[in-house]
Amino acid sequence: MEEEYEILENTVKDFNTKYVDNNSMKLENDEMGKEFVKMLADQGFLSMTYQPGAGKNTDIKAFSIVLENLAKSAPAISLKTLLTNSFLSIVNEQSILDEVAKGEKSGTVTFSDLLVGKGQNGKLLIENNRVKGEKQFVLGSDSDFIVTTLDTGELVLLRSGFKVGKKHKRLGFRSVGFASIVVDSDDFKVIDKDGTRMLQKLYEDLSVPVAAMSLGMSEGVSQKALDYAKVRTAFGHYLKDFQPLAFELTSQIAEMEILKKYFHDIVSSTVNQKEAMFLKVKALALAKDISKTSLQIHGGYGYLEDFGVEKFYRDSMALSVLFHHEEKDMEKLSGMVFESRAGFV
Amino acid sequence: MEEEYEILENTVKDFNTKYVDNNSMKLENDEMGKEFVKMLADQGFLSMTYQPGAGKNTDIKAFSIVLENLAKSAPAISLKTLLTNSFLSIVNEQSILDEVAKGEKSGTVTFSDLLVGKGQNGKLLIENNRVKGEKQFVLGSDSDFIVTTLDTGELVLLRSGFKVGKKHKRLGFRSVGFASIVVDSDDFKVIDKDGTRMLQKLYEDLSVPVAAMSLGMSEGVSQKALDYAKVRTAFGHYLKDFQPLAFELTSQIAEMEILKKYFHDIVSSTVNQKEAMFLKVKALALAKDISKTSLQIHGGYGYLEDFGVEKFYRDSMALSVLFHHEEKDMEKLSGMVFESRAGFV
Amino acid sequence: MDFELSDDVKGAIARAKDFADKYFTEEIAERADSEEQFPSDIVAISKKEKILDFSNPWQVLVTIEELVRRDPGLGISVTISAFGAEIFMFFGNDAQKEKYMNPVFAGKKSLGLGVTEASGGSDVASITTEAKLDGDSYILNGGKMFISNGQIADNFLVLARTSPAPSPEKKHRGLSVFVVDAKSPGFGINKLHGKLGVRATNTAELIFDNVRVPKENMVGEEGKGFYYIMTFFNISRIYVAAQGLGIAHGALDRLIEYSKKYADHSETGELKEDMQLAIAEIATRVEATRNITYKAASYLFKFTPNPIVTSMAKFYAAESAVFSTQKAMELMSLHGLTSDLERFFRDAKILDIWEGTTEVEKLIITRMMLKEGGA
Amino acid sequence: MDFELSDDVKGAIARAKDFADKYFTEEIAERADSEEQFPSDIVAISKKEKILDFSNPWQVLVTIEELVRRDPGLGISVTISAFGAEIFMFFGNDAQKEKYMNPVFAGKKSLGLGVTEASGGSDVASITTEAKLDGDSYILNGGKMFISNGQIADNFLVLARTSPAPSPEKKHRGLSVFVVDAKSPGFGINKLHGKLGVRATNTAELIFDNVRVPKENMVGEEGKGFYYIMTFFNISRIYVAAQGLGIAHGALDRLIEYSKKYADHSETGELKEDMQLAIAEIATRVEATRNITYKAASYLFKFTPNPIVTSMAKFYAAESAVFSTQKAMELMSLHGLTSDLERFFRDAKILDIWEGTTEVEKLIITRMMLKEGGA
Repeated sequence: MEEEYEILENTVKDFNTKYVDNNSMKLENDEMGKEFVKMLADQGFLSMTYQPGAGKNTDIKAFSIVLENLAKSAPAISLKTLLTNSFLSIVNEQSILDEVAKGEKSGTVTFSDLLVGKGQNGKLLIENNRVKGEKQFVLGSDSDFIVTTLDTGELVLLRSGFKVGKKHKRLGFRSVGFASIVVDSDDFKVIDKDGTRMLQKLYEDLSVPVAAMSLGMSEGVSQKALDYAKVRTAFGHYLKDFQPLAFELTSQIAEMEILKKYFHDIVSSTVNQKEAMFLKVKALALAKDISKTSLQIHGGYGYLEDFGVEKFYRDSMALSVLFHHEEKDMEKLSGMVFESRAGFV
Repeated sequence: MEEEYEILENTVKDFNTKYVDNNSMKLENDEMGKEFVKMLADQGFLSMTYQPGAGKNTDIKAFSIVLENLAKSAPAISLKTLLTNSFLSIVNEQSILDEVAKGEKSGTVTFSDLLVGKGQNGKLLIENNRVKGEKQFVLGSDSDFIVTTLDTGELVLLRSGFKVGKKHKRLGFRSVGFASIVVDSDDFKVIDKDGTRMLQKLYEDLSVPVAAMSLGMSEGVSQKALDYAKVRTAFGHYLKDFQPLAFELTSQIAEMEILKKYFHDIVSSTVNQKEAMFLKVKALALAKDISKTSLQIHGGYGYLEDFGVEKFYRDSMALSVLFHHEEKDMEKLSGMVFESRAGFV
Repeated sequence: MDFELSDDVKGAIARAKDFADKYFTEEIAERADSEEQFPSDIVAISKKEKILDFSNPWQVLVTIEELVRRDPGLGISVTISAFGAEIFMFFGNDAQKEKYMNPVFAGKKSLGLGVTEASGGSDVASITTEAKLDGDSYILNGGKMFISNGQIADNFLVLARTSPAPSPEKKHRGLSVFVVDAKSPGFGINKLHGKLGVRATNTAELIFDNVRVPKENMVGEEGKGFYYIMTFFNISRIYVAAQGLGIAHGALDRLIEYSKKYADHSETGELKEDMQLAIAEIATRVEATRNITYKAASYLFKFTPNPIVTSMAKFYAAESAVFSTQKAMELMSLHGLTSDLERFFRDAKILDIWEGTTEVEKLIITRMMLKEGGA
Repeated sequence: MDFELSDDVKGAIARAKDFADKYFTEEIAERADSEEQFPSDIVAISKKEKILDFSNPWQVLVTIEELVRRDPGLGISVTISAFGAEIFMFFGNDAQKEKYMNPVFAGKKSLGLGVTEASGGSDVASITTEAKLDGDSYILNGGKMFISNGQIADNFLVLARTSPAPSPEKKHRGLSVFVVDAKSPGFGINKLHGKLGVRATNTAELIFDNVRVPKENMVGEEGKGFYYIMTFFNISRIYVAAQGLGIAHGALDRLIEYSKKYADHSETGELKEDMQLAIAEIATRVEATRNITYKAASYLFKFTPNPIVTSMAKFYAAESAVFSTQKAMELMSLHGLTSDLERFFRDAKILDIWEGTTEVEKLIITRMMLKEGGA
């Protein structure tokens, strides 16, 4: 890795050590709090896609390295970073951009329209110059600004005039809001008429960042398993000595190292969409598998939150649902592999 | 890929088109014949580890590209190339090296001592300056020269004085001899006293070449499946349109592309043993999986040799057994991952 | 709830074991496989010794399982001679039963079933072989592909189109089943060579070039052929499940034998745990496959077939066969590669394909479940 | 071979369904989960309504399955109140049965089992809790970890060392079982918080600080405790298998419901095939899990337990639960993430761990098989 990226990686690691690792249960299960978000912003993590004064300028490699390394310690913080940067990449109002980039306000983008069928997601329409209705499945529902699509297809920025409705279950990322929002707002702006396409593009661009998060989670949780297996004994042996545990973890770590290299190859040149989706699909699957193995290695303790393992089991599954649709994504990917429409029956 | 390697790749592809593809059933199931082996040698494929006049000089990347591309069309030819080059890399007798490199004679190395337990592999000893006994599981048993280990640990080159004994079943690579050899020879040379270690080193160095073969097989067989799925119909749709087939193949092709990139990364710098084993383990598993899927996509026709698919199913399994020992390799790899002895109970 | 086999059935298992001990030698199995030759001698003996007792379907089931467990190629060859006979049993008239089914059950004749065509296996309704009425007979034209007993059978049950499909969606109408004598003029046979596995079994392409079949050779009613074949598949799939069970169990036998003879032990003196886990996983697959196969059979043998459980048994058993042979091979290293497990590995894969591919079985399961509202 | 449940047992299923319909509302399940609170009210009602009929173990089995299928956390809470009671049944004396077992079976008291310690779950023989004879009583010192009903139970069956192990290889000797009253002086309880799943169930750490237990509270013979516990695990594992079956079936229910309400359809008007295949695969897993669980149960309930099949059932069911909930979640997208499936997914994973991890079950299977020479 080039020096600048190594420095960045070390910056994130230091941040984890200083501000996250000793407090991650609160930061992930309860709330991050304004102060913490401000710290994230001060590090520049929230503004990888837009820098106050410097404008928009995403270095996908830098962005991904930040997400990956935050996710090693606390996936929820990585997700917060992802959502904020997505918001900054799509919005164009200077004052809002500056506030959010500085961590003074928060913003999110909803992707649920791409994941569930029409009409399964609430109803949101412009009536008499007001956006009215309800939107389900808003990740980051506790944000000050929300970018979402209307039933008529426009992508809108809601500046105010909405409140949290029904809170959803929170399998993962519990400190990030996840609820429906109830909207009655005249304080909005249409970002794009063809909002679905724009959202789709943004979703596709997230393949590498989401993979980066997944890889970071895999690294974080597998390191815990490696460490635990070296000190914990059963039947007179260290856990690492038992073939079933050692082989399974080793095989998954092999997969992880291969994907990490692929990830670095991808971010080191122009991102190719097919490769990015290859990576995302495999990285999400790995994060789930390796979390499961790591939890199993921890036995009963893995099932308790104190050991910081079960969160990866929850978060990896949640991430996989929130940023990947098994059927739709595989349909698209099959189309690319077969070089013609495929896998739609 | 740099230009020289692209040229090499195209050379192999041309060779396949001209001499292999229209005759692969005979070349793989019956025998290659002296003439064909000579042609392989003329292309330089057999002497990637030793060139007459130029001596030993293995370009692992070039060697792997040759193996990969030969394996796409005919895995048996790739295996023949692998065995010959292994022989050339370990032997030091000029005249033999020259003959084998030119395809006039053939040579092989036996790895079975590393794969089965002591005493499960026949008995081979020096008595009164003669090597006597029998050795099981000799891949390339139809060779003129054989490098093998004795029960006392020496690695020896047998120049003559051996004959084929019991022929083994041939799941894959049917045109490559696989039998025991019966030895009574005074025409031999001890290459190394600590033969097992030398053999072990050679076996480890084969991780990348074996992975290259596996990847070539994956590419060859998946291309057949892609092509077939685009033209064959069932229930009024092309096979490619059905999700179960399309998604499974797509997912495996994703894995393949990721491994190919990893492979190219590895051969483009100094090979790291852990990475090489990561690659080998995953590439062998993929070759088996993707062959299975491709056969399934071909349905009943996949089960018939004429369609050139079932051979990949056999060869990928055979390769996996011949150059990989599930338990021993995973033990070693676990040791590297855990950075201490692991997975031995 | 009772998971015990009756003593009769246990007796059949013992007889099958004895028979395999005597006749399924490695030499014979190896030769049939490498030469791709149907083991006529052994099949003849099996018929003489009445190894298959058709009066008790449970005995047939466990005999298939047990013989296949010893060698899939020989086991299937011995137990497939009556393939298709149930179509006579359920849909044939007395004369047909007398003439075609009884000699098969008596071990005097062999039967074949011609459904699949070159254009596709799973899509049965799309077959194009035609039967046209001409006076007192039908004239058959077309061909069949991948037909077991193709060169062996005396008679074939053949699915052919007797009237055009009323619409593309109703292709399954207008198909009928005929008994065709293999010696009929115009009836051609091409043996298929170069199979991956089950090479002892005989597989051929059938060609009908104006084959004249007497009207009375139609089985059941005109136009109901598709239904008859689907009904039969709900029987034959259970026997295929038994094949899968036999192969999976055979792989387990061999892995356990290997583990006793050759496998590494850890410092604790026990088998290494990777090997122990593999044995447990395969054994569990075998156990689960046995239960689901027997459950599907118990429905069928009480004349209340359950197509959902049948398709589950068929695909699960096929997957078990492939999984178990592969896993065993990976662990037995060169000992597996050079022993009869090599054959099991090649043989297993056909189960994923014949009598409905694994994908088709799964679709059947879901479609039936959603229709019926539960498994 | 008979795969049918008796009418009695079918009646128990119906009763369990009714009970769950009435009391396992999403609101209650959600609250118990999020607040990590044992549902005392519902458990009390279930006892009053005698939802568990201990006179028929089949009924107990299917009741567990059915209730867990509706909600794992509530279902397990309701059905775990007699956890350990079989130890009295098989090894206790009449006085102990009268005093400790009957009130539990009558729904008046709850029981807990203290085996696992902080130093390790699977390695039972290595426990370090000690019981020292002191006059007419034993003095217990040590602690137990991950104890179900930890805060709820009136009495605990506790495994403790009564004499030193004769050698490191014979650690399983010298262990004994005691009934310990939860109100004994020196008996401490720490509730465990922050479980991934089954948060409605109560789990605690037990601490014995010079807890005095009357001599007559020893169950069975001194030094045979390890054997008693292993015997019990061969019972309890079957009930855990039923939990796994319930969870897997619950996930299937939810996926089918989703497929009807929300899922995409292809141009042919059918569910997309990826979804159809997933349903078939989960349904087959459920079917296979049910058969193997019932088979293990049928051995046990005839008093001929088969530890091999029992361990197969336990690990296979656990894997089914994890597999099915994960697969369903992946396919149900945001609808899965925000519905009760989210709880099922978290709940499932404990089954891979408690009553013997999946790895330990597999080792048991192979070791028993190699000892006995076959499954």
